[in-house]
Amino acid sequence: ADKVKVAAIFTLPVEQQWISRIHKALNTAAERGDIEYVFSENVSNTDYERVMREYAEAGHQLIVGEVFGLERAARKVAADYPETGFLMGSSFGPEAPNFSAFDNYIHEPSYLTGMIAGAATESNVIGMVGGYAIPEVNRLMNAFMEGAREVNPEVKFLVNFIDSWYDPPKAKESAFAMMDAGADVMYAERFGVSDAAVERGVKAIGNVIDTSADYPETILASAIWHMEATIDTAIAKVADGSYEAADYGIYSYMEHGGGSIVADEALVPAEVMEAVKAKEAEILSGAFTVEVNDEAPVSDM
Amino acid sequence: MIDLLQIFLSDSFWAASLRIATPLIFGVLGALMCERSGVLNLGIEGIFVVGAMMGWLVAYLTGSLWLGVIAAALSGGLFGLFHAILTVPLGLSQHVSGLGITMFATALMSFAYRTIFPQVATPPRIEPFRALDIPVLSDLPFLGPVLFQQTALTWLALAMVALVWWLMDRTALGVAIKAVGDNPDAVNAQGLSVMRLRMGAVVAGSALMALGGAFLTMSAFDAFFFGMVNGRGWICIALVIFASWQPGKALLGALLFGMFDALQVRLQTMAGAVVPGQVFLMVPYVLSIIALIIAARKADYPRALLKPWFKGQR
Amino acid sequence: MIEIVPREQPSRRLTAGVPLLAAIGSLLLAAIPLAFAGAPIIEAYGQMFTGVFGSLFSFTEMLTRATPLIFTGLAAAVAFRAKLWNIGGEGQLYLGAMAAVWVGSGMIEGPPILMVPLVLLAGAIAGGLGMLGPAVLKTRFGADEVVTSLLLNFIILIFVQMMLEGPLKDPMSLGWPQSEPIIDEAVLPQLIAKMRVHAGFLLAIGTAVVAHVIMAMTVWGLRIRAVGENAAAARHAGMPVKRIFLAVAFASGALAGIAGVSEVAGLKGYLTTDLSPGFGYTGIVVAMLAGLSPLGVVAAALFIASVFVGTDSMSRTMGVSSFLADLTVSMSLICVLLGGFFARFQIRRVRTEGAA
Amino acid sequence: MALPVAPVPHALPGSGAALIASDTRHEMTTSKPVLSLRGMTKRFGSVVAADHIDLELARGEVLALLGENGAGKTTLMNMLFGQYTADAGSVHVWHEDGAEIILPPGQPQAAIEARIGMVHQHFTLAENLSVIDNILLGTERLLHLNRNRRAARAKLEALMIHSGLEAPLDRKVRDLSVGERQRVEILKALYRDVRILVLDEPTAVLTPQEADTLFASVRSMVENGLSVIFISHKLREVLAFSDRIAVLRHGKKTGEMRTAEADTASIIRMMIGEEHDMPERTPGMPGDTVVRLDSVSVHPERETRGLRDVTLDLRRGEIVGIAGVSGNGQSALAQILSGLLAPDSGRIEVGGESLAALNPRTALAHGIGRIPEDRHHDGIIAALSVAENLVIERLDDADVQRGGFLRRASMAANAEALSEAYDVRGPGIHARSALLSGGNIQKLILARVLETHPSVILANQPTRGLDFRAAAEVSRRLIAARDRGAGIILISEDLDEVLSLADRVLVMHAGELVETDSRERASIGQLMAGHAA
Ligand SMILES: Nc1ncnc2c1ncn2[C@@H]1O[C@H](COP(=O)(O)OP(=O)(O)OP(=O)(O)O)[C@@H](O)[C@H]1O
Ligand SMILES: Nc1ncnc2c1ncn2[C@@H]1O[C@H](COP(=O)(O)OP(=O)(O)OP(=O)(O)O)[C@@H](O)[C@H]1O
Ligand SMILES: [Mg+2]
Ligand SMILES: [Mg+2]
Repeated sequence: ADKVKVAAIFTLPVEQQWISRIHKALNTAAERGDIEYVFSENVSNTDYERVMREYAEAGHQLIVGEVFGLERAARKVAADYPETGFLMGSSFGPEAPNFSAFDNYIHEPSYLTGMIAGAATESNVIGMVGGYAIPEVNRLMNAFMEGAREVNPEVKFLVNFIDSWYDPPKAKESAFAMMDAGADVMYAERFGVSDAAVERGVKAIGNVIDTSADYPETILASAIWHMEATIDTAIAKVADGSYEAADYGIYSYMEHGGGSIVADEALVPAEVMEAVKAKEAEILSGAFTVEVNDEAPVSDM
Repeated sequence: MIDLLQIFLSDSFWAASLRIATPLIFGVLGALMCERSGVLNLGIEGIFVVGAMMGWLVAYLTGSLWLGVIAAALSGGLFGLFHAILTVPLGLSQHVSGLGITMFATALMSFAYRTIFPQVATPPRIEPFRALDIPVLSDLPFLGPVLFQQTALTWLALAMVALVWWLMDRTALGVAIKAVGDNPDAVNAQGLSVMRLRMGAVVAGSALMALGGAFLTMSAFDAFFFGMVNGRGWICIALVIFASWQPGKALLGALLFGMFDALQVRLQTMAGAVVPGQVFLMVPYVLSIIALIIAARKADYPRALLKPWFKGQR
Repeated sequence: MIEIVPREQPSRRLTAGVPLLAAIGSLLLAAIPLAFAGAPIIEAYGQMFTGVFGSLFSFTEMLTRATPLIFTGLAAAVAFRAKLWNIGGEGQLYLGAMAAVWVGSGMIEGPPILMVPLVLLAGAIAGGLGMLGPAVLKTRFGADEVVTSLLLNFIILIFVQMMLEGPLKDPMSLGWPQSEPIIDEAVLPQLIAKMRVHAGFLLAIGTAVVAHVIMAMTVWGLRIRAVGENAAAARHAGMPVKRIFLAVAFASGALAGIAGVSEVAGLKGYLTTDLSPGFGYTGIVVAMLAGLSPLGVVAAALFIASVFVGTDSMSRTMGVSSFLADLTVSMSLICVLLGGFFARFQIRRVRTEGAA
Repeated sequence: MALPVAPVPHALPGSGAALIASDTRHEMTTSKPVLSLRGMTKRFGSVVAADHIDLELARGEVLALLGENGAGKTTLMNMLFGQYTADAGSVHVWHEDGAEIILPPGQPQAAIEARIGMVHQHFTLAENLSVIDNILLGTERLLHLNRNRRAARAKLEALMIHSGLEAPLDRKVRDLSVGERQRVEILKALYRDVRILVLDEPTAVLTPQEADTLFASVRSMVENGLSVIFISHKLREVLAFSDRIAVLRHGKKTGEMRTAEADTASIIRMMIGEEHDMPERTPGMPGDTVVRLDSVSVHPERETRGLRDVTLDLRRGEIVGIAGVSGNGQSALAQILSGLLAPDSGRIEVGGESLAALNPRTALAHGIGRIPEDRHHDGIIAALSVAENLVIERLDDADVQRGGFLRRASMAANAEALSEAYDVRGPGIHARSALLSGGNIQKLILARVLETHPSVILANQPTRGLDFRAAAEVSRRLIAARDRGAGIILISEDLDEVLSLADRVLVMHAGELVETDSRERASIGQLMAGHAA
C-alpha cells in the first residue's frame, strides 16, 4: 500500500518530553514503513496556522500537532481542508469532519505512581516541580496527589511552577528548595528535578518518559505516555479512508496501552507493588476511575 | 516571618544563592569589560547559548570538562570578535549588532545541534562538574556548605571577580580600557590603539560571558537544551548598570539577584496556596528595579559607550 | 593600512542598492548551512522565493508577519529618536494585548465602529503607561531605562500569565491559561477572504505614514529630534524637555501596545502567553535597520518578514531543520547592517611607508 | 611602553610669572632645525585643508602658527602628530645627536617616541579617570601595577613645581575646571620629556593671568632646549611670546616673519590678505532699568561656585562687562539669567515684573536673548539643520509653523536671509549645523538671538575661540544691538574684550560682584584676584 503522508507541527523542540512521545510514535511508524514523516519544530504560535496550511497544501494526509492556545485558528484551517486529517493535542473535543483531538491522559498511571510515592515518603512531604500550571500538567499532578493520599493520608505536598519548559537548572534549584523544606520524594515533571534528587539521595517519580536508566537508585516509578496507540489508530484510518473527527484522548488511557507504569521493583517494597498492581487491575477493569482534575494544584503545607 | 528567618538562617539557601548567581557573575563581568571599553554587547544572551552548547558539546565529545570550558571561552570570544569587528573598526550600531549576534548565535547553535543530533529524544548527557569536597573546609558549619561545596566553576567565577577587579583597578591596562570607554581621543593621543583595546576588551568580555553559559550545561546541569539560557544574559545587562561598572558591585548585584531567586522559589512553595505563584516569580525582577532606583548614580558612566570612533575624524 | 572615511554624501546608488545587495549576500550565506544539512541549494533558493511570492497565501502570510514588526519597529524608532532607549517593546506589546482582551472580550459592547477604536485606544494606553513608568523612573531617579524597560518585559510576561490564570481566564478554556475571545465587533476585519492578513496591516502602514509626517513635517517632530540630539540645548531653547521625553515614552509604548492589539484583535482572537515570538525585540532591529525612519521601518519589517517566511517555508519543503529560518534572518540582518556601512563610508588605503 | 623615570630634564630654579622680555629670545639663525614638515597635504572630501605646506622649527624656538578659523592649522599639527594620516608630505625630526628620522604617517605612537608632545585644541582627557591616570596613560607597561607609582608621582610633582603648572593629581578630571584641565593637558605632554611641544590654542579657555603663567613656564623650558609651535588667535600673546610667525590661509602657507619685525597690522594683512580695522568703542546711552537682580544668592554646589548677595542693574542701551577668572560664579549668574537655575534667595526683576526665578521659556518671553558659554553644549543642536537651529527658540511663531506643521519654505527664507546678514558660512542652510566651524556656529547663535530684537542680551564668552575677524564681527553686532536700545551683559575672561566693549565694568570674585570705575588692566586684575582696589 502507499505510505500515508504525515506531517507534524510542534511549538517546541522535539526534546520536550511531551512532544518527544508523539515524535517517537511517528518515527516508529515511519521506520515500520507505514508513513512518510516530516515535521517542523519550535513553530511559534503566530506561524502555526501558516505551517498547517502549508502542509495541507503540500498534500499531507494527516497532520499531527498541538493546538493549545490556538484552537480557533486550527479548527478554521481544518475546516478549509476537509480532505486532510488533523490529529491535534487539544483540551477541547473533536470537530467534524476531520479534526480529532488527543491529550496526555495518563492520569491513571500517575495515580499509581502517587501510591508508590505516598508509601515511600518518610517525612510525609512530597515535592512537585512543574513547568506551567496548564491542564496537561495539572491533571497528572492531581491524580498523583490523589494516589499518594490514598495510601498515606498524612502526606503533604509542596508545589512549584518554574514558568519555563526548558530551564533544568531552575527546576533543579526548585527541587533543592523543596528538599530543604523536608521533601524526600520528588515528582519530576521537568528535567532537572531527578538530577537534584540524585545529588541529595532522595527518590523521584518520573513522568511521561522513562528516565530510570539515567538516574540509578532514584526513580521509584514513572507514569509513561505512549502515543503509539493514538498515532497508529489514526494512520490506519487514514490509510483505509475511514478517518473522521474523533476523540483520540482515550487512546492515552491504560486500557488502550496509551499509559503505563514502570516501577523499580528493587526500590519499591513488594506489598506496595501488590497494592499498585491491584489498583491497576481495578482501573483496567473499570472498577476504579481516576478523576480528571485540571485545576492547578497548590502546596498544602 | 518565622519561616523567612529560617530561610535566611539555612546554609542551603545561601549555597543556592551563590549557585544561581554563578552564571550571572560571569555574564556581568563580561558585560562590564565590554562596556568599560565603550562597547555595549547585547550579544550576551546568544553568547551564553554558545558557551552552554560548545562547552557541553566539547566535554561530551572529548570527555574532558576543562576542555569544554576552554572551548566555551574560545567560541564565546569568537562571537565577541565578530561583534567587535562590526562595532569597533566598522563602527556599526552596537544595538543592532548585539541583537544580531544574539539572534545569529542562538539560531546557529540550534541549527548545529539539530544537524549533529537529528534524532534524539533526550539530549546526551555528560558527567558534570561536581562539588569540590575540600577536606575540613567543606565540613565547616554554615561556611562549609555555602562556600566549599560549590563546583570548580563557581570558584572560577569568584576568581574572575578578583582578576577583573585587579585588572581594571590596579593595572595600567585597566586604566587604558576605562579611558578608551571614556574618551577614545585621550587614548589615541597618548599613542595607544583604540581598536586593539576595545576589541581586546570585547573579546575577553565575551569569553567570560560564554563561561556563564558553560556553567549552565556543565555544572548546574549536564545537558544542553534549547532555550535553557532563558533570559539570564539580559539580566546581566541590567546588573552591570546596577553595579555602576564595578567588579565588586557586580558580584554583589549577581549575588542579590541569586538571593532573590532562591528566596522566590522557597516563598512560592511555602505560600503558593495563598498568593499566585507568579507573584514570587516577579520578585527578583521587581527587587532589581528597586535596587537600581536606590543605587542610580551615574558618575562613572563610560561616556563613550555606544559611540563609534574613527581615526582622524571629529 | 586602511582608513575608514565617511562619504561626503551617502551614496545614493548604494543606499538604494543596499537592501538588495544585503538580501543577495545573506541568501548566498544561507547556502553554507544548507550545504551542511545536505540540501540541493539552487532548488532551495527557488523554494525560498516561492515561500513568499509563490501564492497569494504566502504573500499575505508575509504581510501578516510583518504587521506587528512595523508597530514595534515604529515604537523603537520614535523612542530612539529622542534617545529614549525603550527595550521594553515586548512587555508593552503584551500590556496592549491584555488591555485589548480586557476591554474587547465582552466587558463593553457596541458597534464595530466604536469597538475597534476603543480596543485600540485601550491597548495604546496600556502600552503607553508601560513605557511611561520607566521614563518617569529615569527623570525622577535617574534609573536607566534600558534596564528598567528590559526587566519590565519579564515582569509583565509573568503578570500576563498570572492574569490568564486568574481574572482574565476564559472559563470555557478547560483550564488552559488563555483569555476570553475578543467579541466579533472588536475584531480587526480580514482584508482578503480566507487569508490571515487583516486590517492591522493597513493600520500599520497608516501609522508609519503618520509617524513619518509627524517626525519630518511638524513642530513636534522637530522637538523630539531636538531633545534626542541635545537635551541641554533644547532646554536652553525653552523646550519642555521632560514633558517631551515623557510624551515620546508614552507614544512609543502606545505603538508597541497597538502591536499587541493588532495581534489579538486581528489574528489570534484571544491572549495567550505565547502571543509574540519576540516581536518587541525584533522591532528594535527593524528600527535600527531603518535608520529610525518611520517609512524605512515598513521596508525593514517587510524584508525581515520575507526572509523569515521564505526560509521557513523552504526549510519544510527541503526537509532541513526549521531553525534555518532564524539563522537566515540573523544573517541577513548582519548583511544589511554591513551594507549600510558601505553606503555611508568608504574604505581607502593609506600610505604606511616613511619610516627611516 | 615603559618610560624610564628620569629626573626632570628642564628643571629650572624657580619660575616667575613675569613676562619674559623679547630681548632674551633665541636667535634662531644660529640654531639647528629639530623639525621639518615638507609638502604636507590633507584633503577632506573636496576641501583641501592643507596644501603642500612646508614648515621648519629650530631648536629652542617658539613658532606661532596663525590663520583664520579653518585655515588648516589644526590639520597640519594633527598630521605632524599622526592623528591624521597625511595624503602627501613627510615629517622629519632630528635627534639631539643630529640623526634624522622620518616619521611614519598616521601613527601618534611614532611621534611620541620621537618626543613630540601635542596639546590638542579640544581636550583629550578621560573624565572618569584621575589626573595622574590621564597623564600616565600609555607611558606604563600595560600590566604595570598602577599603585606602584612612587617614582612617577615624584617626577610629576617635580615637574609641576618647575613648570608652575599645578594640577590635583588624584582628583577625577570631571571635577576640574577648564583651566585645570588645560594644565593637565600640558603636563601630559611635558611628562614624556618632549623636545617638541605643539600647543593648539592653549589659552582659548585660560584667563590672561593663567595664560601669562603658562607662557612664562613654556619660555623657561625653551631656555633649556624645548622647541614650541603654538597656535593662537590672540595677537597680543603671539607678539609677546613667539620668536617667529608662520601664517596659513586656505590650507596654504602665505608667509613667515620674525616676530620682532611684526606688528598687528602686518600679521592681519598676511592672514586675510587685506587691511582690517577693529571695531571702535563708542559710548552707550543708558536708559531705564531692564533687568535687576536683587540680593540674589545661590548655594555653591560641587564644582560650581555659588553667588553671594549679588545685586545688579542693567539699563537699556548699555553694555555691562563682567570680568573675572572663570569659576567665580559667572556660570551661576549666567544660568540664572538664562532661566536654567533658580536662585536660593533674592528676586529678579525683568521688565517691571518681580520674579523668584526664570525658566528658559519665561526668559525668552521677557525678551532676554542668551548667547551661551558652551555653544556646542547649549547653543545648537548639532544634528539639526542650520535653518532649524535658527528657529528652535520660537517654534510657536506663525512664520515657523501653521497648525503644528513646519513652514519649511518660510524657515528656509528666514535662514537664507539671516545667513546672508550675519555671514554664516557653511555647506548651506539645510546642512547639519555640526558641519559649521565654531565661528560660524557663533554667528548662527548671534543671528538667532538678535533677530528677535531682545531687550536684554546675555553674552557669555561670545568670542571664545573665534579668529579676530569673526570676533570683531560679534563685537560690532553687540554694539549695534546696544545702540538699538538693548541692555547687554557681557561675561568674559578676556579682559581686553571687556575693556573694549563695556560701558561699565564689574568684577566677579568668589561669588561676589564688585563694580569698578577703573579701566586699568592692573587694578582690575587686582580685583579679579580678590584684592580690594
Ligand atoms: N576631520 C575632518 N573631517 C573633515 N574635514 C576636516 C576635518 N578636519 C579638518 N577639516 C577641514 O580642514 C579645514 C581646516 O581645519 P582646521 O581644523 O585645520 O582649521 P584651523 O586652522 O585649525 O582652524 P581654527 O583656527 O578654527 O582651529 C577645515 O576647513 C575643514 O574643512
Ligand atoms: N566632521 C566634519 N566633517 C566635515 N567638515 C567639518 C567637520 N568638522 C569640521 N568641519 C569643517 O571644518 C571647518 C572648521 O572647523 P573647525 O572646527 O576647525 O572650526 P573652528 O572655528 O576651529 O571651531 P572651534 O572654534 O570650535 O574650534 C568648518 O568649515 C566645518 O565645516
Ligand atoms: Mg578651531
Ligand atoms: Mg584649529
